Amino acid sequence: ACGSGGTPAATSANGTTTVNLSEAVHNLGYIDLYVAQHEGYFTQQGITLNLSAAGGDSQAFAAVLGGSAQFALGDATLAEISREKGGDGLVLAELVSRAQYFAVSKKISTPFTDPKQFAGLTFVTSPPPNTNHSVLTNSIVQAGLDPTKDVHITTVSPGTEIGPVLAGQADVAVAYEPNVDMAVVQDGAHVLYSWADAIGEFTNTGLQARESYVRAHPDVAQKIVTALQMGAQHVYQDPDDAKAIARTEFPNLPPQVVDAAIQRQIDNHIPAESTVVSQQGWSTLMNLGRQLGNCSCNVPFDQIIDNSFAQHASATVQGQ
Amino acid sequence: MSATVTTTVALNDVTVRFGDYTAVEGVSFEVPAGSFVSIVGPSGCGKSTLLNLVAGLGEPASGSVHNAVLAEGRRIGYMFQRDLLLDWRTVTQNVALGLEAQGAPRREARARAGELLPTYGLAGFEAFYPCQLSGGMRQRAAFARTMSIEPALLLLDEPFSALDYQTKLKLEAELLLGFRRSGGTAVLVTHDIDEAVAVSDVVLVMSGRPGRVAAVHEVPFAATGLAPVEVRKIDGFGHHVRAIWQEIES
Amino acid sequence: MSATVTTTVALNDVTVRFGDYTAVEGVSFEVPAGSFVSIVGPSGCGKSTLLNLVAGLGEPASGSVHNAVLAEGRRIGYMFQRDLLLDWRTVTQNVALGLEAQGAPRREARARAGELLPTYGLAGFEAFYPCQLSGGMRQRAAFARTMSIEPALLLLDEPFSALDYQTKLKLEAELLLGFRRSGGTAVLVTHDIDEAVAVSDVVLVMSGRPGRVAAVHEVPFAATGLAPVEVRKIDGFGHHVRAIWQEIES
Amino acid sequence: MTADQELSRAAAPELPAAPRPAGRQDAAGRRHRSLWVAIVLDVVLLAIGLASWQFAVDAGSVSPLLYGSPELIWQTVVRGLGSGAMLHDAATTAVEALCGFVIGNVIGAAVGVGLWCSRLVEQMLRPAIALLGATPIAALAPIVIVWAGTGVSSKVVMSAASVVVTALVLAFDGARGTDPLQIRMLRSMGAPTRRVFRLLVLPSSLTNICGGLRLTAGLALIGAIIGEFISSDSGLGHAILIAGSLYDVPTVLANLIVVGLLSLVLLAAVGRLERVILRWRFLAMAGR
Amino acid sequence: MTADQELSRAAAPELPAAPRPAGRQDAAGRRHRSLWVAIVLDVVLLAIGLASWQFAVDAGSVSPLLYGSPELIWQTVVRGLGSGAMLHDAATTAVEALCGFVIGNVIGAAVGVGLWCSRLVEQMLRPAIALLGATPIAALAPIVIVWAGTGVSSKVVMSAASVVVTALVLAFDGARGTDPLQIRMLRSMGAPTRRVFRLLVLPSSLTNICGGLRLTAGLALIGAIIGEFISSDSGLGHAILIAGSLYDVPTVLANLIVVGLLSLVLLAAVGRLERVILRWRFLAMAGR
Ligand SMILES: Nc1ncnc2c1ncn2[C@@H]1O[C@H](COP(=O)(O)OP(=O)(O)OP(=O)(O)O)[C@@H](O)[C@H]1O
Ligand SMILES: Nc1ncnc2c1ncn2[C@@H]1O[C@H](COP(=O)(O)OP(=O)(O)OP(=O)(O)O)[C@@H](O)[C@H]1O
Ligand SMILES: [Mg+2]
Ligand SMILES: [Mg+2]
Repeated sequence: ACGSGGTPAATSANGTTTVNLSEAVHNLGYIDLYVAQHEGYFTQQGITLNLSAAGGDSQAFAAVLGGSAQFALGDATLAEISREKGGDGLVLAELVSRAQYFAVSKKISTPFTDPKQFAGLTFVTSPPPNTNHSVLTNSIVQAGLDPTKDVHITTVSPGTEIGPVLAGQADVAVAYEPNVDMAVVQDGAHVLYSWADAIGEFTNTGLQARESYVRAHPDVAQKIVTALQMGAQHVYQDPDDAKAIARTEFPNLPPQVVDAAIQRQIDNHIPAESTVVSQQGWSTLMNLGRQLGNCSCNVPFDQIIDNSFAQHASATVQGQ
Repeated sequence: MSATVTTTVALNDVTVRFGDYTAVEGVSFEVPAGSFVSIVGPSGCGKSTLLNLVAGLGEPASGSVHNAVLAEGRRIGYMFQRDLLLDWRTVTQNVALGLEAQGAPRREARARAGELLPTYGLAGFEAFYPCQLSGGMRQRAAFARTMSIEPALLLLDEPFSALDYQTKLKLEAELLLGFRRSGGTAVLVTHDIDEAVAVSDVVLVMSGRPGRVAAVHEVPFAATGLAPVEVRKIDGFGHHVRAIWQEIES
Repeated sequence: MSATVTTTVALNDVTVRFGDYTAVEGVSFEVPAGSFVSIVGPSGCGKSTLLNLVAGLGEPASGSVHNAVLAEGRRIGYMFQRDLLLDWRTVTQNVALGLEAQGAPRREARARAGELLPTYGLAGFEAFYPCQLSGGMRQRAAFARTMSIEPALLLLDEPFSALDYQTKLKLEAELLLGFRRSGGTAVLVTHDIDEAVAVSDVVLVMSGRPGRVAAVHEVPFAATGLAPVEVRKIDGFGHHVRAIWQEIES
Repeated sequence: MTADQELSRAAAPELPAAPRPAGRQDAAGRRHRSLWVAIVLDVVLLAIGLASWQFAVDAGSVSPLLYGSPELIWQTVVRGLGSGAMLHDAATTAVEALCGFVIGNVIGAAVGVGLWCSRLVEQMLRPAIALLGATPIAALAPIVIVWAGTGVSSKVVMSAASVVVTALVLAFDGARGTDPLQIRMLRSMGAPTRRVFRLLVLPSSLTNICGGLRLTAGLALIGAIIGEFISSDSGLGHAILIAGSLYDVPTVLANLIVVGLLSLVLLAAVGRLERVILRWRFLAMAGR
Repeated sequence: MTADQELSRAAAPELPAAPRPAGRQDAAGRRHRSLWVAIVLDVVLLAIGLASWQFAVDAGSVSPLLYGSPELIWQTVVRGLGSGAMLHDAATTAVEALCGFVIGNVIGAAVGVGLWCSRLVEQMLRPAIALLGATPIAALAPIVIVWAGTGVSSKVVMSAASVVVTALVLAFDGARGTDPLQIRMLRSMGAPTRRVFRLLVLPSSLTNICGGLRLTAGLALIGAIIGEFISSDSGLGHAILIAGSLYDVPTVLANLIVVGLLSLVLLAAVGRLERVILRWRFLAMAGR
């Protein structure tokens, strides 16, 4: 509705294109991206990547809307919301394919087998509409419990969920990496539940852009997605290298935490193995959004998702 | 009010109130152009209040105030009872303020101020800030600032109260011989009857609570053009001073 | 310095400098207990500076200052050249400040202050704030505050400069007849030679730039116990005044 | 109103003070009239602004997705008031901010004025104060959550923390600005430090302390809202956080407007308090 | 040092001023000595604090995960300095904050002092200023990004926005506090409003404007960091954001310490500037 597709990416003299990518958080969940960066896949594609961290999903997407970034990495629901309000958000690829959340506790050590066991406990999570909040409430509702009565939910800023649990102020944190393994490795906490397992395929994080931009610069979009696809495959092919890259990317984290976290993510199929957005994963996301009232979530799959780049990428990369 | 001499300031049956408190009641007087009028009276009788009225800084509850100089937009030099020096300006800069206020270029104003300082006994203190001056020096700086603009009407509120006798005589002479000859008009508030008799044509004696005009006393000495120190030696001087004393005490 | 009369204040060859500027040089004088000393001299000669020294608010560059009252921790009443009234206190509250500063309960201090006001001609202005007072009224409030604490040593810096003659006489009488009889010692800075002669035992004449003691003049009238207004009528009064004039002019 | 007429303002009081020349009542009247003129002008300008915004949105030249629109904001407000949610949020935030405001100012003013008593302590605390003054509390989220918990008290703590440095610095400036001659006067009359403090330093700092109250009203609200960003289950900050992450600009703006209204109310209350505490000052401005 | 000795402080200057009784140089010396005492005491207290913190961590009674530990913080600092990343971050943030500080203060002071000229405009702007003063910029994150982008300029804007209201309110208070008698004096000498403003109102507001500089140094840094929280690729706020979302408390604290150091540097520079601008004031404090 407003203007063209943002600032066109600059092409420099030596033929490389400079692309601004805004990531919602700088987090182990995006290991595919960092591997692609460190392995030089973007450079191979002729892309100079400017990565900037935003303070959240909507800020990352706002950077795309405002034109200061061409691509955003974050909760793909934002693209959906923009569509519903007359915008032209588009999802090009999937980067996190599972709900990357785990129930972590200090007091309790027996794993949950059924969300019914959540009754009576105090949970810490990020505020809505963060996905860890969504999956928690969804599980509670699915289990036939009342999220306002049967459990107590405390919301804190993203990344700090384990704090109250380790400090003994709450029972269970709905946390993600590296916090999960920080708590486990450094403080002897227990992982009681994995939403990655429970939910299955889930488009947790997507690469988003404005459709107008993508139509104007399909080549750039293709290069970005290809690089990401290469990264995704490399993570699963060489987990040790992924761990090494993660350790350099997050030098301030204890190495054993980083290793454990990457291992747990790979074990749970959290980083996308293929950047193609799965129908199943997307509809799970949309169902969740609809239930929680975050969006009406009725834009048809093929209008909001453009899998052509990802499909081309996985085909070519596989062929290498 | 004669037909040939114009009136510079005229107050007519003026009353001033501050809330419930009546500071001045039913005061009338005139200041003919070119003349000096002194106001004497007990502390708190409303002298400063009257000066404020004349300067147009306040309105009477009743009665009328006429100020020809103000009406014509000509310069007034008002020296308040407080010295009102600007703390961040040196002596020279403070004296130059008057000229700067009138739009003189800063350089010229300060040069002129520098020339004036010796007259006021402030030579050597050009670069002192007000906080480094003695009480009397502050008063002299304020006086110099007031005189520097060569006003058509001068309003002086106890301009020499913090000065020793010698310095006071010197500045009185400056005031009389310089300013009066230039044809200026002045209203002077003072507690020093000798001073009032020496420098003015008319002495207005006020009584207090509320302030009223108790007597109007005409004095011949200022018109002689003699220096105030000489005037004080004239035979009739003591007579006038005593006459005013009696008016005050009655 | 006789063996029977103790010395309350003694300055010995005192020099005061402000940066490069020498304000006071080689000043020595003594104030015997129970006596009144006046300091007169041209504006800017260092009178206030000396008073500050006596009050212990500043140290000389050289020379020594002795103040027995200060050393014994007894009360000093210092009336500065500026009135230093607290803007947020009414007249009564400002006068009570002295007593409150000495630890008197607030109620008592204010009641006592209220009783004092009429003496200083401030009856009826109990609830006025300083910004609502005339210049002379402010000065009187400051004087009342200084006197209220019944100090052993009184330092007065031009306490009556903003007052008319009548009011001044009244307060001089208060000072002399009340304070002096109570055995107090005082140092008074003034520009009014008559006043100096009328109220003090010794008049210190200073010359300026840098300030030095030009002459020390003993005066007999204060010891008579007469009211200042009566003293001024005594035959020898004029003689002493003229003598001091000559010392100043020389 | 010409600039020359305007000038009388500076010499004139904020509030009509009791004793002043009767003739000046005109001036008070003029001031009062100018207030009304200002309000009317504000309303008119606001209306024009909103209308052109809405017009631009309707004409498609401004994206309501990116910037919201008056209509959408209005709908949000109506919905929020209708469901009572907005009032509840406003009440939550108001209570948090008010507590933080009071606590922060009391501590800040007390410490700030108190520092006058000891140069050593002041110099020791100076770096700590500078550090605290430059700490974005949001950055301390992980620690704050563990220390102060996630309840109302944590927002109060953060609101107070946003307020305290400004209040402290202003109070200390006020205390330090006490007329040194007046201090000497009190000392010469025999007042020990304690009494100089009570009789002189404290009251002469009040002007600055009141200035601190005015400056920190907004900061207290911001602190409470940042606190709600860190952890909350209700409050305007909570609403803003959720709307922000859903890219719901109208709701963000609607809640910010409520925050603004709260600050106006708080400022009005501070103004009233100031007139009581600094009565003499308004008299002084009214006087000659 | 007893409280009574301390008292001389209030009457004493911040800086040894030129003309004052030679005898007072003792006092200046004492002040200087007290500064050193304060620094030594600060260092000692800090060392004790850090040692007991580390001890508690080693003894297992304080969780390094939740609160960090001096050792971990130190390691982070060493690593950050070694890789140059921390210096680069600090430089980025310093530039942003400095620009915001200057811009915010210039605009705030200009508008604040300028408002003295027109009561009408002041009354019209009053609600707008209150609103701006109570707006948590973080809440406007999505809009700010769209408007100001994600580059350095957006942080400068946010830093300036955090500063401007405080600077404005203080400058306006300063202008309004101009001695009304002095204004009348200048008017009576024939100065038009414009000249009254230049010769009197502006210089007599400088004290307050300098106060504003001191108060806003921290706010400018906080604004820049909040700006980096919203979006960034470098800067101390960027580092804090990332570490915060990883629950990396030592890194958060290490970066906050650098922020604190920056604020100390900025404050020291402001102090220097203040002594130049308000030279007469320091003289006045030195004088009787
Ligand atoms: N703003 C004010 N509010 C209330 N009363 C005031 C105000 N200004 C002056 N007054 C009162 O008006 C009276 C006259 O004051 P004014 O300053 O004119 O006296 P004055 O004759 O100049 O006295 P002095 O010789 O002591 O300076 C005083 O009683 C004073 O208290
Ligand atoms: N803080 C200061 N810095 C520099 N010079 C000063 C300072 N204080 C006083 N002086 C100088 O010292 C000299 C004496 O000042 P002092 O106030 O003692 O004079 P004074 O005799 O009381 O004069 P007056 O009768 O005018 O009050 C003056 O020339 C003054 O400029
Ligand atoms: Mg007067
Ligand atoms: Mg003096």
